[in-house]
Parts: sequence; structure tokens; C-alpha cells
Amino acid sequence: MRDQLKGMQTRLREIAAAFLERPDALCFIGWEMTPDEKETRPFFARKPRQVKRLVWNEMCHPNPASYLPGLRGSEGMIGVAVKGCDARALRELIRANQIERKNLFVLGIPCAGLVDPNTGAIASRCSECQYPVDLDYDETLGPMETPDLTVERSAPDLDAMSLQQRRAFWKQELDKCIRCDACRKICYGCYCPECIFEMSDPKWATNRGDLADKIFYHAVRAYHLAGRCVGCDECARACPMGVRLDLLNRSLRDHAKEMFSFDGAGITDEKPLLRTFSTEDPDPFFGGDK
Amino acid sequence: MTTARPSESVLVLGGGIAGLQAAVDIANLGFHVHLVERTPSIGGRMAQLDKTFPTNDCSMCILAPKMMECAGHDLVTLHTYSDLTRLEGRLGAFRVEILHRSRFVDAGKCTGCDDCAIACPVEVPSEFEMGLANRKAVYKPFPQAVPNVYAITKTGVAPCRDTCPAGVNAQGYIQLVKLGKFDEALEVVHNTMPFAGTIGRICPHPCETDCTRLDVESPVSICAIKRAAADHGKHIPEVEATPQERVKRAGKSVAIVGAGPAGINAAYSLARKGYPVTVFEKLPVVGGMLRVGVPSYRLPWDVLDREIDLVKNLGVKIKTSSPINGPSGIRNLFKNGFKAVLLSVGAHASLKLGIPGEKRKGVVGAVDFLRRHALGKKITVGKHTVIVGGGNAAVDSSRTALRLGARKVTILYRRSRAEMPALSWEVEAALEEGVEIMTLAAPIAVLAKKGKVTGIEVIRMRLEDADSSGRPRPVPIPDSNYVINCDMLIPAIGQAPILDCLGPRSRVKTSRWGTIVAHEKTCATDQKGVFACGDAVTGPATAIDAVDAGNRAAESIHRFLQGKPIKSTAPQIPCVRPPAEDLSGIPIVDRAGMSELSVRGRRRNFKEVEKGLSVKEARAEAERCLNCAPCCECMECVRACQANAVDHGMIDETITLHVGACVVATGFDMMDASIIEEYGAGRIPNVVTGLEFERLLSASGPCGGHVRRPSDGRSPKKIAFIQCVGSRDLRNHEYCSAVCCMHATKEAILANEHERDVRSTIFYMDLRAAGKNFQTYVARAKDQYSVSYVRARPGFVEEVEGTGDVRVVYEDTELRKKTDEVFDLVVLCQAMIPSEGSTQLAETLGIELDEHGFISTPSPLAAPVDTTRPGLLAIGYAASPQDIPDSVVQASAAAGRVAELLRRGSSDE
Amino acid sequence: MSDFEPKILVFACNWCSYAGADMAGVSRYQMPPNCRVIRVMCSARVRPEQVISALTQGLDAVLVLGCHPGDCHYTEGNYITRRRGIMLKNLLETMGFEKSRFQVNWVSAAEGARFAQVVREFVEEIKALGPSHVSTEKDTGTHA
Amino acid sequence: MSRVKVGVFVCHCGSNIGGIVDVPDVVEYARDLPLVHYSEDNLYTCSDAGLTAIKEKIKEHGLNRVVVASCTPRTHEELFRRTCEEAGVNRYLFEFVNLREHCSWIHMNQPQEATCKAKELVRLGAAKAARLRPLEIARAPVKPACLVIGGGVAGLSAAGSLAQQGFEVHLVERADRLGGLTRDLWKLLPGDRPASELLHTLTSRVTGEENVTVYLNSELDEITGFIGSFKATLSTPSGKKDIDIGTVIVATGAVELEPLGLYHLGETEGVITQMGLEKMLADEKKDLGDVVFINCAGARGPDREYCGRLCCAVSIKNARYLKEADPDARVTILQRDVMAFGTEFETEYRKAMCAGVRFIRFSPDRPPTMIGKDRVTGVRIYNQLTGEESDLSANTVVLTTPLAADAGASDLAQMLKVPIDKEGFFLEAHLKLRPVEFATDGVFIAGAARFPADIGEAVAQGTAAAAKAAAPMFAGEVSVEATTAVTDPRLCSGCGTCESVCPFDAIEITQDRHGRPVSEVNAVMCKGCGACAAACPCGAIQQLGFTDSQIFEMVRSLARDGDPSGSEG
Repeated sequence: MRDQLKGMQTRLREIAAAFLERPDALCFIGWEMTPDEKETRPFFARKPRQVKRLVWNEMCHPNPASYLPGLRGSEGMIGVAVKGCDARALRELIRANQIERKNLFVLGIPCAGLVDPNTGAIASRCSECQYPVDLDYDETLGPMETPDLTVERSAPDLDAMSLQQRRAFWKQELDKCIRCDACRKICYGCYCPECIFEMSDPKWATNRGDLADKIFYHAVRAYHLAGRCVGCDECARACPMGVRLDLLNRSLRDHAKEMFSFDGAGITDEKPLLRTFSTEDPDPFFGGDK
Repeated sequence: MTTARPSESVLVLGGGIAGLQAAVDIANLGFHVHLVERTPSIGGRMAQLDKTFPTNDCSMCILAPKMMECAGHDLVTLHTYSDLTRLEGRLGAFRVEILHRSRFVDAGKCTGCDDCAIACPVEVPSEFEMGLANRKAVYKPFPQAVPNVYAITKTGVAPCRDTCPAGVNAQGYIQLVKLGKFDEALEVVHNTMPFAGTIGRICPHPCETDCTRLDVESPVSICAIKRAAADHGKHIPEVEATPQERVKRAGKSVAIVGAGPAGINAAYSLARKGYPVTVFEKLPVVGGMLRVGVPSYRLPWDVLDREIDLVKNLGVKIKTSSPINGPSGIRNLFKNGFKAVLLSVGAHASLKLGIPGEKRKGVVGAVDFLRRHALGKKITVGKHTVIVGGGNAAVDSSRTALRLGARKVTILYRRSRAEMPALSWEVEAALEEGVEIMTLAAPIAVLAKKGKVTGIEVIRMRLEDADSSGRPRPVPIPDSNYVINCDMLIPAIGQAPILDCLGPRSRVKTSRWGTIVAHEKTCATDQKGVFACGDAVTGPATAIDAVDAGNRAAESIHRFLQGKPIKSTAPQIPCVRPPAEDLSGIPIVDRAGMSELSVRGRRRNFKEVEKGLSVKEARAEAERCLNCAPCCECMECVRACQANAVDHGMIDETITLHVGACVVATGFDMMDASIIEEYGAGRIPNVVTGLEFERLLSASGPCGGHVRRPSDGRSPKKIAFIQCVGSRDLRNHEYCSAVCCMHATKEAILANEHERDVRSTIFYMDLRAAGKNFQTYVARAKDQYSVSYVRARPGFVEEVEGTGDVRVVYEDTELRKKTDEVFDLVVLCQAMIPSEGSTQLAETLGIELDEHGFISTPSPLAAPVDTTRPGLLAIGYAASPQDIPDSVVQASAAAGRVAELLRRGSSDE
Repeated sequence: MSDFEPKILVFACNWCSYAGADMAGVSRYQMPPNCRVIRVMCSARVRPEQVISALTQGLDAVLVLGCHPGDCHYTEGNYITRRRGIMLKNLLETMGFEKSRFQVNWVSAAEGARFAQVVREFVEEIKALGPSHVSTEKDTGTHA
Repeated sequence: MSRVKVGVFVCHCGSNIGGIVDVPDVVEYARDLPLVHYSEDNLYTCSDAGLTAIKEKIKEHGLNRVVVASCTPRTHEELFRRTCEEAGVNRYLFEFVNLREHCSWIHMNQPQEATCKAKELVRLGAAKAARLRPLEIARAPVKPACLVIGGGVAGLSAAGSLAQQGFEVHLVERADRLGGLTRDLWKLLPGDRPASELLHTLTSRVTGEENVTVYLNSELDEITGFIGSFKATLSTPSGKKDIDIGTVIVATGAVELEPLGLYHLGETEGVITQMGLEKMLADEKKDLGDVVFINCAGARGPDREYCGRLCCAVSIKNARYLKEADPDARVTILQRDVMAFGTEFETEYRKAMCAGVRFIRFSPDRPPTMIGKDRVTGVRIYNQLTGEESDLSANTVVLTTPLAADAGASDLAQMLKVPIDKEGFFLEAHLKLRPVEFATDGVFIAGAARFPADIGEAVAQGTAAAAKAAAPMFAGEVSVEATTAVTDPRLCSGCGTCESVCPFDAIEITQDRHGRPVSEVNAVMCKGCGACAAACPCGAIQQLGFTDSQIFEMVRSLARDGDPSGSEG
């Protein structure tokens, strides 16, 4: 397994180098090892010689595509390496006019599951792994299909909890939150020029730092990702206080699947969950037609 | 753009969905639209629908915005509660007359706040709810009515008020008593006379003989209710004239000779108009016959005096024991500054029997006998008293004689009991008290000894055919006379006026019966400024007649003093009753009995016999009133309305409009389903019509959307719909009404939606679901709403004994067998016919109708909305049977056609 | 929590549910006085963020009313509200709010009785639940 | 902007409000609400006295926001807005508070709670009023010219009506002649007049009118723009032609369904459709022998659920003509409900029966079957009434088929951005109350293109569509309520959520000056539902009159209060 990754990494570097040779190439976004060699971080290679810093291994958690909105409108072609979940995010970004496909050189990398640095086992996020369907990559390092991974979902299972337990769980989790907004900064889906939490009129967020304020913040952030979250769990990974934000998005994804059989964001070109409706949607509100 | 913008305007007849849509579309093309609607609100039949097929839109949800758009449009003028009466002219130049029926509510002030309806005591079946629920006389057809203004249904005057000689508003005070508002009830009586208590006791109440309640079980005891108002209510009538008028009329004082009911009422009426009045009364007491003619056990003197005080309270001076006699009497009155004189001296002279021995001692005329008693003079009554005559005076004398100690009292009457003019209940009371009545007997001679009467010779009579008065003629039977011993004889065969107030050469003419000659309506005599009324003019009549005479005299004197022509110009208001079918189904409640003094309790005293109704009894009795007018002008609404928008004085007015074209959209009515007896409409309670069932379904309907069947209020689980009731039927209407198949399907779906276990069966011949999405709608009805369709035309329906269910007997043409099935409820989808009055309207408009009564369209393909007359268009159901979408299309087409006709005056006409 | 009087926010759409509320008023259906109705042109105008803000700023429940599916004056508004409502309801339950704190319902212009019934049942339900758990735990978080 | 001064007018409405709510107390409470400058009560605010009071106080106290607390806005909002306008205050600086239907009438036996609630509702109204901005009604010019697509009876009627009204009309017809389906008909009901006579009347109102241009053998290629200013490109025999129009009427009609294979149509000789029969009747070809009609052929079935509406009338008409031409011929109509609704068709149905036409009912699960190999000789039927099978001799079998949607309809629908239903017919704005309009303003529909319609209905729908189109053209402009949506480019990420949510396609993602994608609202097409404003994550797009800040402020003032009688800043 190790040398398979090694082979892919060399192929990655060759393709990146070839791309950067092109006169209109602006940069190639991939991963590089962090100084402590334990994790990877995003890396913008601008010259062919920098490709040797590009790596591909089981620690490539970050999503290179999430930096594309920042480069919107810049001159030149942008190369980007994307694994399955990143590719789904890329499709959503293109749909949302955050980057134009014609300015991109997309390198698809078939990922066989990332490793959680703390436990060494396959990351729990990969339990949700699903590849996008018929996305047009410029190049791929192999067949971009969903690997068959059997990964346990990370505990706890909120649905199994009683209301009181859930309430206590979130009180304890959200108490930890220090509103550093790291989760918003890391997420591919947060590309609004001015986020509503920074607005003064209406002053949505009260910043009183109490439970009410935090519930509001995390509920609104999760709601904004309903039908758009690809399940990369970067928000949870980026949270300095270890707040289990991913559980909110997971619950919404499960519910979308159950109620509207919506498979997930960016898998197909079908209209995203909350941008459309169906007259046959369930009507759980009492007195509804069905 | 070449279109000139003429200031043309267009008339649209009918404010239903077709009329509304046409009005909006025509206005959007720059024409000024006059929308004429017969009922108080636009909205038409669609407003009565709960939902509309096939989308099951809530009907009001889509109609209300349309009504607001139409009413709020700058170029649309609504003429609601109005009818077209005349149309003449040609395309581009029509002159039309519109009758604005009076709402009795000022549209500018009314804000639709519903306070008046809450106060109104009168309930009538609501047309909007197809008679399944009631509404008040002041009403809005439905909550979302546009304009949001109330109207009062006042089609005429109730029979009780119409027959009352004085026109007292009986229905008015009955309704107020029903509400327990005795003060206001008394005020209504005081609008006509002060004598509520008096008349309430002695009136022959002709109003009760004409009361509609008679058709149910027995008339309302109206008179007793009036008396209850006097007994339990308090109201002091005030002078109505404004201060300026009073000052102006101060100089014009009126003299009235005779303080009887006529004179006093004239004084009362004139005083309220602000005139100073002085009444001259010969007798020492006030009230005339009321005081000295009617015995106090019928009319206690304190009741009479209390009501006369009301007149004095208005400033009327009454001078008793001051007769006006001789030729100088009247002349002196004028000399003393009176500007007008009214002679109301009544008829206080007893007529003589004209038989030998009449002048003997012990023979006393009835009037004199009663007067002497009333004035407190001593009268010795014979042990056995005989009274001759069959009228009230006779009966009063008989019962007075008993009370004064007579041991035996006999009434002789020459005809039979049936012809006795006295009030039947007074005769019965007399019999109860022991008075004997000998009929078919007439006195021929008075027997006397020592100048004192000892007996009377009587001859038997037999009756032959009617004489001039319409009563059978009594003819003496030869030598059948016999003698009755008595020691007192009271002739009570009539009265005549005593006219010593007129001099011998008075310019006031008198008739050969000794009564004053005065104009029947205006009470004017031949002498200028001298008027006469009451018994003195008509001979003995009832007290209520005298009250009316007094009022008429007062009105004439008022006009005389104002220098206006003395003729009565009161508009003739029709007498109306509720339609007969509204009377069926009213629970029987018998007339309230009046508690009376026991016979023993009446011996030898003049305590009042009839005790009158208690508050509770009076209110219960008033509940029986059927509100014929229906508005009773009890003025509760006026008192309740803080915007003082109610104005009972409003009258209908006709306006003239000049329009370029006219669009007729008068819609449809439902055929009377009871014509088809075999289906039992109107006979079997649980057989209802389509529109009635729609109201039962409607959330704003009589049972709030929970369907309850008429017989026992249970919610029906199995419902049958019978189609083509009267449609496609050579006996009634050959045409197909086009919408009933879908209407039945919709109602079946809604019934199931309300309660999921409801099963419906629709009996049809051809299921005509031919519009857009209609077939899908029918399929959905079958699959999801347990509606089944049976192709059969039921022979007849019959009620299942005891359960109220209905058995439908039919031949199923698909299974080819005759069968029957029992349902909880049967809904008849009867034929829909052109709205009431369509034929006259067609004549007024000069357009032809087709053989079915719909407005004919000569070229239905090239010009689908044109009629036979250029410039007149016909749309919606009035033109041909069609549903709402087709009517809306025709409405817009009419707008297009109007623009074509009026913009370029196109040549192809 | 018998004497607890919840404060409830109701969004009603101008064409159907607001008209239904009017109809309830015209028919004098009596209701508990806990609801405050805010009129919006369509139920689709109600922002989920506004619902969450309300529930965390001291209101005990939020009810969004629209036209019956198919009746919407703007043809699709209530369908959009329905889908948003389902997702928001799930999110709120996940974060510890009781199921009925946020409800969506359909009332047509003529259904005065239904509006009254919906309001009555909703107030009873919230009264039974007691005040919102967010407002009762107004502790100061670690972060000023 | 001058300081915000809110005026609050609380109504008694006789005793309807004042009888339960302590109105003076509410007025007192309102006086010290934030930014409220003046408050008073009156007996009937909607009466003339009430309205004049408002105008006077606006001038007297320099009020620039008005709150009326009385009954329901659905009836009086327009009245009070006009009053504010007459007093010089922009009509949108007005807020309505419902104290009657939503407070006094529903809390009649709880006066304290009703008064407390009334105070809060007034506070909500004042909070929103303080944040209202002046708005202007959006207006767009409308060119008085109309494009009518389709020259059948519906198109002719529409074009004729508009022509008579003096509007410029462009009539496009795909075929080489005007008349559509009616051209191939022989005689028409009622009156058995020849179809050509009707067509002459209708076409004479179009040809020869100088403001009408007829394009034969032509089609619509492309159309852009919106009500008042559409740009259409026609492909005509003489090349492409661009025209500017204000409104469009779709009258493309429908085609007769020819269900090949059904009852051996197209396989066995002698099996024809009604249009085939009409041609034969027109060519005086009469020796058809015994004829059997089979109604509901291809209609009211699994694949085509709708009823053809007029085909029963056509079969009744032609059957009678056959009997009148050859009384000895046996003419039978096999039917599954005779849709002869109304007066005219029911009479025709009876006339046909009297002429000797036999009507036999069959049920869909036991349809008739053809007899005869190459040429049809008879029809085997199961007679529902008698319950037996029997054979009818027939030289000709005529299938009565419904009108079906024209194949080209879906392309035209795409071009005009109007919907079509599952049967392929155009979908109107509202089936009951707006049958000849599309939801998209300025585009109208008439005739069988919407749903099968007989000639009388098609002509009526044509004239109706003309009237609907004439309204904006006559007014020369279209005005639209100002509570539409508007985007703030600074906040917009260009993500297109609003565009995809808008029910009326009134939002478009365009480029701003720097080439950044930004959403833009067409105020004329926007209906003001607000769905976009609620979908936008960052609130870049707002619905005027119902902005986030206004609603947020109302909820905040409601949530933060404690006991309303306690005043707070």
C-alpha cells in the first residue's frame, strides 16, 4: 500500500511540474508535509522546481479546492489536486460561480482513505466517503470511484441520545467554543464576502458569549451548509477546542438522505437540496395534505 | 398609436365572478365601468362555494382579492343593492336608469364593524346560507362582503302594523319586549300615542286577527305585549320640535273641544310638534269615553291618568268642566287668539229604544248609567236588571250592574250570539260572572207600575238574509211575545254625539245621523280653521280609531298652521309577510294565557280583572313573532351604531347614466328541486340540494365545516349524489347544466376530506368531466376519496321509517339489475336556470332569449359574446351553462369586444 | 408549569394564513393571548436564521404558517418553506430543542376555525414543555 | 435623512377594539416607544374623520412614519397608504398593526392580556416603522405592439380584436395559409354553416388592416426581454426578421391525435379518423355505407388521461350528416360518456338520435375489436346494456380521437420561459381565474394550445387574450408594487442561490463592473414573495418593505421586553 502511494506522489509531482511549465500557469495547489512531518498542509507550488515539496499520502486532510474562491478573477491557469471529497466541493464551487472551470487544471487523485493522526486508523470522516459522479477532471491518477471502506461512524450517535442527553452534550461541547471562527475560515462553503455574524444591521450575533449566542452561531453555520457539506469534517479537525461540529453536519446529511433521498452535495449535477423542492416532498407537519 | 381615448363608460350588470372580471378588464382598458349588483355585495354565487374544482382552491381565497381589485379600481363604480330599470339608445350612446334601493345605512359612514347586527333582534333565513342558518335584518351577506357595508332588509310593513287603525309599530315594540327592553318598547308606542297602557287593555286588537303566526298555530297576543311595555317600561315622551320651531309656533295656539282619546291624542301630537294646546272638557274628568265609558275593572283610572299626565307634561293645558257651547263658543275661541279649533266631542248620548214606556223611572241609557257611575254619582241598581243591546256598552253595563249589586242581569239581543258586536272575551267574562244572555229577542214595550218599571214585553225574532250592514236581518215572530220582570232597564243600542258646541247657524255642517261632517282623511270641516274628528264625526268607534283620528287631525292642523296644502301625502308602504315555505318547520308554541281575577274575586268590586303579562311571560310571547317586515324599525341598530350610519329615513333613488355598451352577467339560480316529487326535496329532511350541501361543507357555513345532516345533526357517513335533477329532462329543462358532474365530484371529495370514513356514490348518466384536469380529478376522487360512480337515473327516493335515512331505488345500467341502497344523506344536483327576473330584464334591454331562457348569441362562433342587440354583450351562466374558467374567459372576451366596438366603431356590425 | 405563559412568535403569509387569522377574528374564535403574529408576503420569506435567533433570544416557540401546498399565491413559496422547515426542525432537535418548539403549518383564508385550533393546540403544547432551555440557562460563557 | 418621527394612531373601531383593549393605555404606552414622536386614538380611524386626523397630525408634528393600529391590512392598507401620500409621506413609510381580528376579537374575556398584547403589537409595528425606507413603484414602458403566434381561429380572433383596437399586430403562421385545423373542416355546429364562411369572417378582420403584418410559412426563432420590451426574431421565407413588441399571444393550437395501431388504424383499410371523414364529406364523397364511430379513441386512458372535450360534438355532427346524406346507412357511435354539455350540444345530441344515429355504450375494459383482414368489414362489441357480444357491419370505422399537443410546443415553451404540463399543453397562470394568462407577465395563451377547445371557445379565448394583452399596451406602462427584491452588489458572492429559488425567473447572475458574478433583480418581473431574501446566506438580497433588519428588529423588541408595561429605551 505504501509504495502505491509513493508511485502516485511521483506521478503527482510529474504532472504538476508539466503543468507549471505552461506559460499561463499561475500555481498548482497540493499538499506539503508540516515541519513535524506528522501532518500535511496546503501548498501553492508556483515554479516547477517547487513540485518536490508536493506530497500525496494518507495525511492529506486539507481541501485544496477551498482556496479557489480567493483566486477568482486572477490571471492564469490554476492547477489543483483533488481527492474524492475535495472534488465534490470543487463541483459546488463551480456551480456557485466561485471559480470558472476554464481557468482550472483539475488533477483527480483516487484516495483510499485518510488516516487519523491521533489514532492511526482510517479517519472517521471516510465512513461517509462518496466520490462525485462523471466530473470532468483534466487528469487523474486512477479511477475516481468510491473506495469500499468499512469505517465505523465516530461516536456519539446523537439520534440514539435522549433529548436531555443531547441537550447536556451540546451544553458541554458549546461551552468549549471560544468563537475563534476557525471552522468558518477552513470550510470550502463559507465564501460570503461579509458573513452575517460580522454584520451590525441586523446585529445577528450578540457576542455575549453565552449558551444562547453559541447555539445561534453553530446552528446558523450548520444550516448554511445543509445540502452543501461534503462531509470532509475539516471544521472539526480545525477546531482548536475539539468541538464536535461534524456531528451537526452529519445529522443534517442523514436527514436530507432520509427525507428527500438527497445523496449528498456535489455528487451529481442535480440541483442542491435547498435550491429546489418537489411537490411530492413529505409533509410531516400535522394537517398537511398527505 | 392611433387609439383616441374617448371618455366612454360601460355598464356591467351582475357582480358575480364574470361581472367582476369583466369590470376589471374593461377598466384596465381605460373605460369607466359602472358595475350594478342586485344584492348588497359583489361576489355572486362563487362566494357561496367552499372550494372550486378541479384545483380545490379555497373559493374565497381567490375571490376576495378579485373583489378588492374591482372595488378598489379607480375606474370602477359599484352600484350594489341596485337594479337596472330602463335602457334606451344605441351602441356608443345608451341612456340607462339604475334604481338604487335604499340600504337604510350610509355607505360613507359604515365601517362594517357589526355592532348593529349584534343589537338587532330580528332574525330571518339567510339567503347566502340557503336558508340553513339565520341572519339579522341588518346584515352583510358574508364576512368578506365588498363593499364592507351593512344593509337592512325592509320590504314593507308587517300586517299587525298595517291593520292597526293608528299604525302603531306593533312589530317594533314586540321585538324590543323580546329583548327585555321595555323602556325602548314603550318609546316606540309613544311615537304614535301616549295610551300604551290604556289601549293595551281595551283595544279590540284587529292586528291579532291578521297576524301571520295564525298560519302556524295562534296569533301573537300583541295587545297584551303592548300593555306589558306600559306596565314594565318607563319612558317620558318629549317635544320633538327643535327650539327654533317651538319659538316660531308659540304664536299658533290650538283649541281642542273634548278631552276624549281623539282630542287628547291630537293635543299630544300637536304638543310634540311644538304647538301650545288647550283642551276644553265639559265633564269634570279627563279621558272622555275612556274615563266615563269604559268601566275601571277593564281600564283602571290611575293607568289612564298616568298616561294623560304624559300629555300635560308636554305643556298641554286641559280645562275640565268648561264646555264650549253655542254659536259664540267657537267664535270666542278664535277671538281669544286660538288659530285652529278641533271638535272632538265624541258620542255621549244614548239612543232611545223608541218603545212605549221608555221614559219611566228605572230606565237609564247605558252611556248615562256608566258615566254616572264613573263620576261617582249614587246609582241604585235594580234586583233584576235587563240590558237591551249586544255591543260593548251593553256588556260593560251588565258587568257594572252586577258589581253594583244587581242580583240578576239579563242581556236582550235581537240577533244571535254570533252577531253580537261586543268583544267575545268580554261576553265570555260576563257569562262567567253570571250574566244571562237572551238572544233573538227584542223589547216592544216597557211595563211599569206607579211610574216605575216592573218588566218588559219581549217578542221572539228569527233571522233572515243579510241586511244592508251585511248582518242577518231580525224579523219578529208574530205573537211570540212574553214578559220579563225587571226593576231596571238599560238600553245600550248605540250612541250619538251631543253637538251643543255648534250653534244653530254654525257653518260646520252636520249629517243626518247627528254627526259632524268632516273630510274623511284631513278632518277639515267646511269652516276654515275648524277641524273635527273621532266619534263626533264617525259615530261610536273604537278607542284606537279615535287615536288615529286625533293624529290625522293634528297633522292637518299642523299643515294648516304652516300654510301648506291640507292633504295626506304619506307614501303607501306595502304590507308584507314572510314566504310560506319559511313557516314550515316552526315549532308549535301556544299563545300566552292572561291570568285573571277569580270570578269570586270580582264580586262587588272594580278591581282590574286582567292582570297583564309578567316580564318573563311577555318576553316568551314576543319570541313567537315571525318578523314579517322583516325590519321592525325598533331602532336598536341606531342606538348601537357609534358611527351613526343607520338612517331609516333613506328612500330609493333612481340615477341616470350614459354608457357606450352594456355587459350582462346576471348569473344563475337553482331550479326548485321540490318540483320533482319523486326525489323528495323539501319533503324528506335528509334530501338537500347541491348548494345547500356546499354550505354545510363550508368552514364559514352554518355548521363550521363539520357536515351535520338536517334531520338529527348526525354527520353522514354514506352520501348519494343524484345528477341531472331537472336537467336533460323533457318535463323540465332539456339542456345539460354543464357543471353539476364536477360539482358533485368536488363535494364528494370534500366530504371525504373532512371525515375520511365518508363514502359517496354519484348516480349519473354521462359523467361530463370534459375540462382541463377534470378526468384526473375524477380519477383521484375514485382512488383516494372513496367516491364511486353508478350509471343510473334513480326512479325515486323514500325515507326509511324511524332512522331518517334515505333509500334510493335505481336500475344500474352496467350491472343491468334494479336495486336500492340506503344512504345517510342524498344530495340533488338540480338544474341551474337563468337568474330570477331574467325575462323582464331581457325585455328592458331589448335582447332575445333562446328557448331555454338563456341570452341568445346569434353568431356563437364569430362573435361568441354578442347578443341580438349591438352594443349589448352577454357572458357567464346568463349566456349559457358553463363553469367559472369559461365565464372568466368570456368576461375578458367581453372587454376585448367592448374595446373593439367603442374604440374604432368597427364596421362589421 | 401551569402558570407559565409562553411567548410565541407566529409568521403568517399575507394571502392565506394571515387571512385565516382574520377569519378566526371575524368569527370571534377565542384563543390564548400568547401569540404575536408578524405578516410576511409569503411563508418562504421567513429566514431560518430569524427562527433560530428568536428561539435563542427569549421566545419559547416559533410557528410559520403558509398556504396549503398548491394554494400558494406565488405557486411555489410553501414548497420551499416546507423543505427548509424539515431541515431546520431536524437541526433544532439535534441541538437539544424539543420537537414542537418550531412548527410549520398550512391554513387557508377561509379556515378561521382551523387557525384557532392550531394556535390553541400549539400554545397548550408549549405550555406543557415549559420555557425554552436556552433562556433558562443564561449562564455566562467562558468568553465575554 | 431627517430624524425619524413615528406617529401612532390607535383605533377604537367603535367598541370592537375599545370595548376590550384599554386604548388610551396603549396610546400612552406607545408615546414613549423608541422614535415614536406622537400617538393618539380615534373612534373610527378609517372614517373620513379619522383620515383627516392623520393628515393634520402629520403636518402638525412633522411625522415621517405612520403606524395605524386598527383592523386588518388586507382591506384598508391601500386606503391608509393613499392618506399618507396625500399628506406628503411616502406611501411605504406606513405600517399596519391588527388590534381587532388578531387581538380584541379573539381575547374578548381577557381584557388585561388583550391590552398587554396590543401594546406589544404596537411596539412591533413601531419598531418596523422606524426602519422603513421610502420606496418608489417601479414602472416599465410597454410598446403597443403584439406578436400573435399561430394563425388558427384563436390567433385570428386575437389578432383581429387587437387590430380593431388599433394596436400594431404581428401574426406568425407556420403553414402557407391562415385558418389552422378549421381549414380542413366541412360544416360547423351550430347552424351547419360551412367552415370557410367563418374563416372568411375572421381573416377579413385581419388582412387588409394596415396595422397588421401577417407572416406565412414563418416561425419564431428566438425571443428575449420581458413585458413591454420583447425582442423577437422570426424566420420568414424572406429571411430573418427582428421585431420589437410589448406582448405575446400564444395561439399555436393543437393537432388531431392519430394513434397508429389503435383499432388497426393505418394497418387495415377503411379505418380513418374524424378529420379524414371531414375531408371525405367536404369532397362530396358519400358512398361510405354502414359506418361505426369509436369515441374516446386514445383518450381517457392510461397514456392520455384527459378528455378531448369537443370530439363527442364532432362525432355527433358528422354522424348526423352521414344519416342525412344516406338515410339507409346504419350509423352507430360507440361511446363511453357523451360529453354533450350545455344547451347547444345536448340539442345536437337529441337531433342526431332523431336522425337515426344509434349510440351504444362500451366500457374501457371490454373495448370493440375490428373484423376484417385487409379491409374492415365490421366491429365486434360487448353491448353493456344488453350484456351480450354482437357484430356490427361496417364499411368504414371512424376513430374519434382527441386533439393532442403540438410537438413544437415544448420548444416554444422553452423560448418563452413558460411551463407546459405533462400532456404537453401550455400551463396557464391559474386554471380558474387567469385562464388566458401565463404566470410570466406579458405572455398570454388562447385556444387548443392550452387545452382542447371548440371553435366558439377558441374565438372567445382569442378575444380574451387580446383584451388582457391590450391592458398594459393601452396603459403604455406596467407598474409593480415596490416591495420587490433588490441586491447589494458589495455583499453578493454571485452564488446563484437566489436565482434558482425565484419562482418567476426574475433574478439573473450578471457581471458587475469588475467582471465579478453578481445577482440582479428585474423589478418588473419580481412579484415580491421574498423567497430569495430568505435563501441568501449573507442577506445580500433583501425584499424591500420586509427587510431582514425590519423583521429582526420586530422580533428583538418582542423577545427582549419582559413586561411590556415597563418602558425601556
